[in-house]
Amino acid sequence: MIAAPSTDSTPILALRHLDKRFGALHATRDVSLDVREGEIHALIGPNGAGKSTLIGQISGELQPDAGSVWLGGRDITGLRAWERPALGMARAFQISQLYLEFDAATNVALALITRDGGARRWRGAFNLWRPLLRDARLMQQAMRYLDMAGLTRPTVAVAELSHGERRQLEIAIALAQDARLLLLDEPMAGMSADESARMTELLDGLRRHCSILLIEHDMDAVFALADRITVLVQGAVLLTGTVGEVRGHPAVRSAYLGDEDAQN
Amino acid sequence: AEPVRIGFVTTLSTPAGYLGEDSRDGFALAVKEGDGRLGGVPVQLLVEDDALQPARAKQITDRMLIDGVKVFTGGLFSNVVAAVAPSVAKDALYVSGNSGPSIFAGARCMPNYFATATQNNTSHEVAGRVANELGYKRMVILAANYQGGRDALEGFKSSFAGEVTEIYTKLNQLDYSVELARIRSLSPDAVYQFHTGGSGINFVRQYGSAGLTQQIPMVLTAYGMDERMLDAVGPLAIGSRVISMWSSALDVPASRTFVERFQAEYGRAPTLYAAQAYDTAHIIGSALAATGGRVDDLPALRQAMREPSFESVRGNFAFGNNQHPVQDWHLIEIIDDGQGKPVPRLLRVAAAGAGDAFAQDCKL
Amino acid sequence: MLRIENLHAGYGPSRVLFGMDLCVEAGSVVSLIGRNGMGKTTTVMTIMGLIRPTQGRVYIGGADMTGRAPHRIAQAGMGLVPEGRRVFPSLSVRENLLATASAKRSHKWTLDKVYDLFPRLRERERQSARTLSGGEQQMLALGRALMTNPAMLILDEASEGLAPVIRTAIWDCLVRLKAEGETILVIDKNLKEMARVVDRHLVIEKGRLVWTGSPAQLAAAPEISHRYLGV
Amino acid sequence: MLLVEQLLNGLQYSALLFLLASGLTLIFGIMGVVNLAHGSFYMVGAFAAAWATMNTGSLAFGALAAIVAAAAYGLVIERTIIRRLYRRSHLDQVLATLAIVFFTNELVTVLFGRSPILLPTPAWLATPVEILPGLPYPLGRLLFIAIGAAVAVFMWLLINHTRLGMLIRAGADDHDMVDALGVRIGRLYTGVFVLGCALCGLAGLMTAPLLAVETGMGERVLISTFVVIVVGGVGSVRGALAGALAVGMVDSLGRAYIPALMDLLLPPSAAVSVAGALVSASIYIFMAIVLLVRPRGLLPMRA
Amino acid sequence: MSRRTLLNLILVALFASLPVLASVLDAPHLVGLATRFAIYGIAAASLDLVMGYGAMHSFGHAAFFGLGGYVVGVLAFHASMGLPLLGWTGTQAALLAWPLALACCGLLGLIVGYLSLRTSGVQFIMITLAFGQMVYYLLTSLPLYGGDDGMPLDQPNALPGVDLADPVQRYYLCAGLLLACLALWHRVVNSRFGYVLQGLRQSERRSVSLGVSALRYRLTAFTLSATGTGLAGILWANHALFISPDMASWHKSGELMAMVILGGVGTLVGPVLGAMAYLGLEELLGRWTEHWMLFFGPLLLVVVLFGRRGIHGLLTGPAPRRKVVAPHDAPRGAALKEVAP
Ligand SMILES: Nc1ncnc2c1ncn2[C@@H]1O[C@H](COP(=O)(O)OP(=O)(O)OP(=O)(O)O)[C@@H](O)[C@H]1O
Ligand SMILES: Nc1ncnc2c1ncn2[C@@H]1O[C@H](COP(=O)(O)OP(=O)(O)OP(=O)(O)O)[C@@H](O)[C@H]1O
Ligand SMILES: [Mg+2]
Ligand SMILES: [Mg+2]
Repeated sequence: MIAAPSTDSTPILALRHLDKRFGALHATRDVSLDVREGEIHALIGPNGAGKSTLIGQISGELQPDAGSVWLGGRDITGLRAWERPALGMARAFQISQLYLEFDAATNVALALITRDGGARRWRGAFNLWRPLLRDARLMQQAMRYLDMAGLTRPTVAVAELSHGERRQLEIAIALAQDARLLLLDEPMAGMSADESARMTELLDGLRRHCSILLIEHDMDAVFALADRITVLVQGAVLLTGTVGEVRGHPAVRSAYLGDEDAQN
Repeated sequence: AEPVRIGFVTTLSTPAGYLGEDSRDGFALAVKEGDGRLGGVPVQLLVEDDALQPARAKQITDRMLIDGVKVFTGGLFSNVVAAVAPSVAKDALYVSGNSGPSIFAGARCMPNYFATATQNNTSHEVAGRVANELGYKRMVILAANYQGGRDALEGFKSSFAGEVTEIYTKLNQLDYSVELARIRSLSPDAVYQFHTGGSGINFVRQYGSAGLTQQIPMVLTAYGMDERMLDAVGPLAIGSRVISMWSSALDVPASRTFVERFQAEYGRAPTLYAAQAYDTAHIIGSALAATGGRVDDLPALRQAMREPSFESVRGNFAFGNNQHPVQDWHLIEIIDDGQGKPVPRLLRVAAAGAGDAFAQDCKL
Repeated sequence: MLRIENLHAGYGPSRVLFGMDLCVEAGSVVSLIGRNGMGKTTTVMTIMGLIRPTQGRVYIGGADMTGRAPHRIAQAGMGLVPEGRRVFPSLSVRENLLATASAKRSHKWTLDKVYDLFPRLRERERQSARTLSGGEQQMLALGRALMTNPAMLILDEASEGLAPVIRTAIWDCLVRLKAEGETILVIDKNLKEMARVVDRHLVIEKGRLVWTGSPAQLAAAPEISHRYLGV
Repeated sequence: MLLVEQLLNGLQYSALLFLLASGLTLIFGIMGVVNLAHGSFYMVGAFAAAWATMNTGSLAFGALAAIVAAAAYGLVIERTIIRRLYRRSHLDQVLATLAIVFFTNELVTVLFGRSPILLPTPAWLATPVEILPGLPYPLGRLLFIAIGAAVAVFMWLLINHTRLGMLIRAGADDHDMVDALGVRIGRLYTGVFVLGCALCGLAGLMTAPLLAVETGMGERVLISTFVVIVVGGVGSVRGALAGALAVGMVDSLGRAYIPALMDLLLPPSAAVSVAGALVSASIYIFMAIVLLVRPRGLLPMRA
Repeated sequence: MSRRTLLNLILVALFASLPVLASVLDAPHLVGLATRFAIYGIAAASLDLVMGYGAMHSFGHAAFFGLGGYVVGVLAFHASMGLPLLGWTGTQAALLAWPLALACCGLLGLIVGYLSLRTSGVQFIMITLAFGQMVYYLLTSLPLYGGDDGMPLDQPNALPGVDLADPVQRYYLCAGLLLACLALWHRVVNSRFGYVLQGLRQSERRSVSLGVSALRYRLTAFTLSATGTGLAGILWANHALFISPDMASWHKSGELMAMVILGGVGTLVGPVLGAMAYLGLEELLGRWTEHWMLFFGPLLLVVVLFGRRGIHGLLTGPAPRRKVVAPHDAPRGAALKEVAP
């Protein structure tokens, strides 16, 4: 079998030879990559390259056909999706997954009480007696994360929030899980220019607290934030390198960037 | 004087509704003839629908009990009667006008409980004997697999001498081709089957359209082939043999007048259920007459009930010690009336003065 | 082509548009820009008849279409690429494109033309839209709208989640459409890229139109973009 | 020989189930309306057939009446009630259609009385044909199987190979978007619903010679029809067909063999009642097993 | 004071004063009717716990109703007949029989729930129906206990301090338990657990990514609900003094479901109103005309079509925060569309 990745500077997240097929389609081909402690690692690639599929396998929503996923030096390939957040990974979805009938604050509050999977049983989420909403401390905490993400209307039902506002909430929830590893699938998508700018600052600030695996098509953001970039094409890693290396790489330009960065 | 209220809780909705309708009308007819009186005592009918739900039936009767109703009847199906009778019979009179579940016929028989139609097993025991007399040696017997159905086949076997193959069908089964195929392959001397209402219609129709009627004669009881079912089955029913204690073909004055009046009143031929209810009304009537309508005096009322004096549409009628009927049973054949419409024809008396086997266990 | 006057609309109790005005001349490309939650999508939904306005009028090609059923408005030539994709998950890519395709009008767009624009979709032809990647869904939504061969396209954040190359392809495509005389209303956050295509920007703030002018004018007026777009 | 006939019987019961299920596949499986009133349209069809045949003496008229009546009633119901339910939760649909069941049953009772009524059927339907040497089989039942098959093919083509089919499915996914893309989905749905009801009418007609025409005949078949669809896989015609076959066979074989088995295993006293329970529960047990192994049914719409 | 609280107060007052009313109006049978309101209220509210808050639309809840009744009934039967049941001669004592019955229902709920929760949506409805039917047919195959016909009980259980044979005392017991049930369920759905449960209903994917194990929460709720429904069954057996398989038939399940929807899914109090309306109408119309269904149906329709959230919705007006179908989220086709609490 695959040996545990070398532990001198254990990467927070390590993928080893991941492989995933959907019928005829080979969506992930022998992907290996490391996300180091405190780094922002961008994952870019054409549409349908397999980025979300990769996230899916990291978060356990999809089972890889081969290969392994390591979190903080522990092999979590076999764990089920709901067991993984407890080990310190949080995720923001590309297509918002929110509790539409609750207001933003409640959405975040749920993320707070289920930290480490609500494992602390009766003090945590699995408590049939303790009311959720009449918990001032909890709610204040929730508010903090909301305005971190820049959402100004905490008490409006999510169903009534605009697309962009939902994207912000999506981030707020991920932050509230206060995980060691954030999996962000296109956090900027649907945010207006100024919001994207704020988000860029926010993520920049998070560096110290946690590591981030960032999928984003907004190159300004990516180039501004990423310590390293991995380019995925047709399910396989094209290259992993610094901003400079990736920018200059002809294959990347043709396959992905087009003349985009020529403009700025 | 304040009319005697009679709680008539029967099944009016659901597919079985037509049974309730007929017994209600049969009973009402009797009341009508005595213009509002039974046995000279003014009565008031409180008709309600139990939707064939024991619980519902019980709710309604309990309500009526609280309101002080003393005489109850109308319950058609044994599960309904089983639910209602015990609580009613504590301090009121329950007259079961159609079914006679075995629990109340034997050791657990109750003083204030009467069955005026028959004890459930009797008709099937009679059918068994008839089958013997008709000289059948090998028979296939079928019934839906529920309490009533199982009792039916037990009853039949208890008196049938030949060998039988039992086939149980599903309650409310739709398609009988599997059973029919089995029957054809066994090719017995005759078939005995007990399916009521819709299932009965389905069975006979499919039996007929599978062309079995000509090859293998069918024996059944009137409960499996009442007049309505006859209409709904049509020509396919012709040739089957029916056991019943009453039929429109019966040559009894009371019966003939009853049939005419019913026909005139409601514009349709009465079923066995109407006839039973009609008799029940008269039995209650005779008791009311004897007690002058003082229904609060239960013991007296009950005594009067035990020896009813009335013109039964079934000819001779009496109660056994367990307050279930002792009466004649008839063998009827379904024949073509000339226009291809099936009509009953009386063949002969199948059993004279037949009571039921449970009577001996009853200490009344 | 499209004109709305003093439009008031919202969702049940919550009001969103307060007298929104907007006008798109035939053959022009106009953008609707503003911060999150200012009412861009609501405007679009109201134009399409998916939300009933409480006040105001919607004219399409001169005809008053206020409060008409969505399909009438679509038949009047409006082609919508909705926010958040909203492809039909249980249909295959091909079916998504064909189901609502319209043979009416010049019939410029065909399956093949769309496939040429997005080769991805051809590869995924038989796959159910549910399992498409975000970007692929976005392409599908665009292709679906094109297949109705509309006289006017409405794109609500149509470039969201698309790789730069594809985005460029789409903008090129819009340029081409414009050249062919198509009318387009586009909602997008990416001013830089839009500048290539649009004739006029319309800036919306709290359900009202607050500024309008050419990209050049907008570039020349930083205080505007700062005030209403926060950049 | 008996086996062959039994298989044919199983097949024919399956055909019956499929006829009943076909309409529901459209309305429930594809349009996504939990329509408990489905049986009612079936009942309306049967009664109409019986009534017309009685009064005109021609089965042809009866057939026409069955389909027209069911469709017409469907049209009325859709216009007045169902169309308000497409966007509602399944639960609202359950209660509303349940109400329709109550109402329709009682209405039929008031119109036709409570007694089951006769649908006179021409003798030729019962004439046995020799499908195999020494195995006569009533023509009617063969016809039945044939029509079942025909309907299956028709439905399959309609749903999977026509633009109409696509639109119906799209409408179930996102009503508004279909509308906003220029298709008058409302009218389309009315049409489909009515078609579904017409199929019920057909089923009512086909079954009338074999089954009692009585109030409440709808509910008797309703549940098994839903079982068929769910076992087969909601929303696919192939599923409905597979479901019908599977359920039909399980039921038939269950009735044929479970009692014998029980006699071997249990004391006679218990055997009969236990067998009875098992036979009756067989299709439910089967459904449970299927769903446990394949939560979305045998042949779900799309993997 | 909001219309909600007002409504609740009125209800409590009504239930409290009913026997008095009955005697004033000289309509003693009202007490019986009200007892049924209370009993079915308990069942309906318990069902709402899973339907309204967990989107688990169980079509087999009658099974628990039936089981509850049968356990106490069978124990009583053996006690009175004096024939031992697995070496134990049954019991009439409520304090013994009821907890046992509740335990049985809870256990059955645990098993049925565990198996059924592999599915969701329509499939969940049908698989619960399947298990319900299995229980039903099991009960019909017990000749000793009357098979299909069921059996009468000769007296209610013995409960210290309360004479269950006395209608009024029995009524107050049921009403009290109903109140207790409502209070408990209310507490539960507003607890942290309750919100996670509701969250699961709105977006399972999000919940899982928060580290929530869907099964654990749903199963817990299902088991609670089953136990509550079982309690109703127990009370019913003691009220009607009669148990029969059709306590567990799918018609009964449907009836319970109808009550919940009629009253207002996800409102707890609503289902109680639903039960009252359903039974009340049935009784009223039933006495008025034998064609009562002809009017019952349309009445139900009116409530569904014009009340957004059942009777409760009609009475309390639009809920504080109503769900608006956002242009952003397309309604799911085959999957059950959820109803907001
Ligand atoms: N369940 C599935 N069945 C079949 N194909 C799938 C499935 N899920 C994803 N795919 C295909 O796998 C490929 C990778 O999808 P994925 O969502 O990972 O792309 P992506 O890199 O996230 O693209 P985007 O940037 O557009 O989100 C796509 O072509 C998609 O169509
Ligand atoms: N379904 C809804 N119900 C109630 N209010 C809503 C709904 N959808 C949007 N809103 C509200 O309407 C306002 C405008 O929303 P809209 O989606 O039009 O904004 P937008 O300009 O499109 O923002 P974005 O750029 O984020 O898409 C927002 O404040 C939002 O809260
Ligand atoms: Mg993606
Ligand atoms: Mg928007």
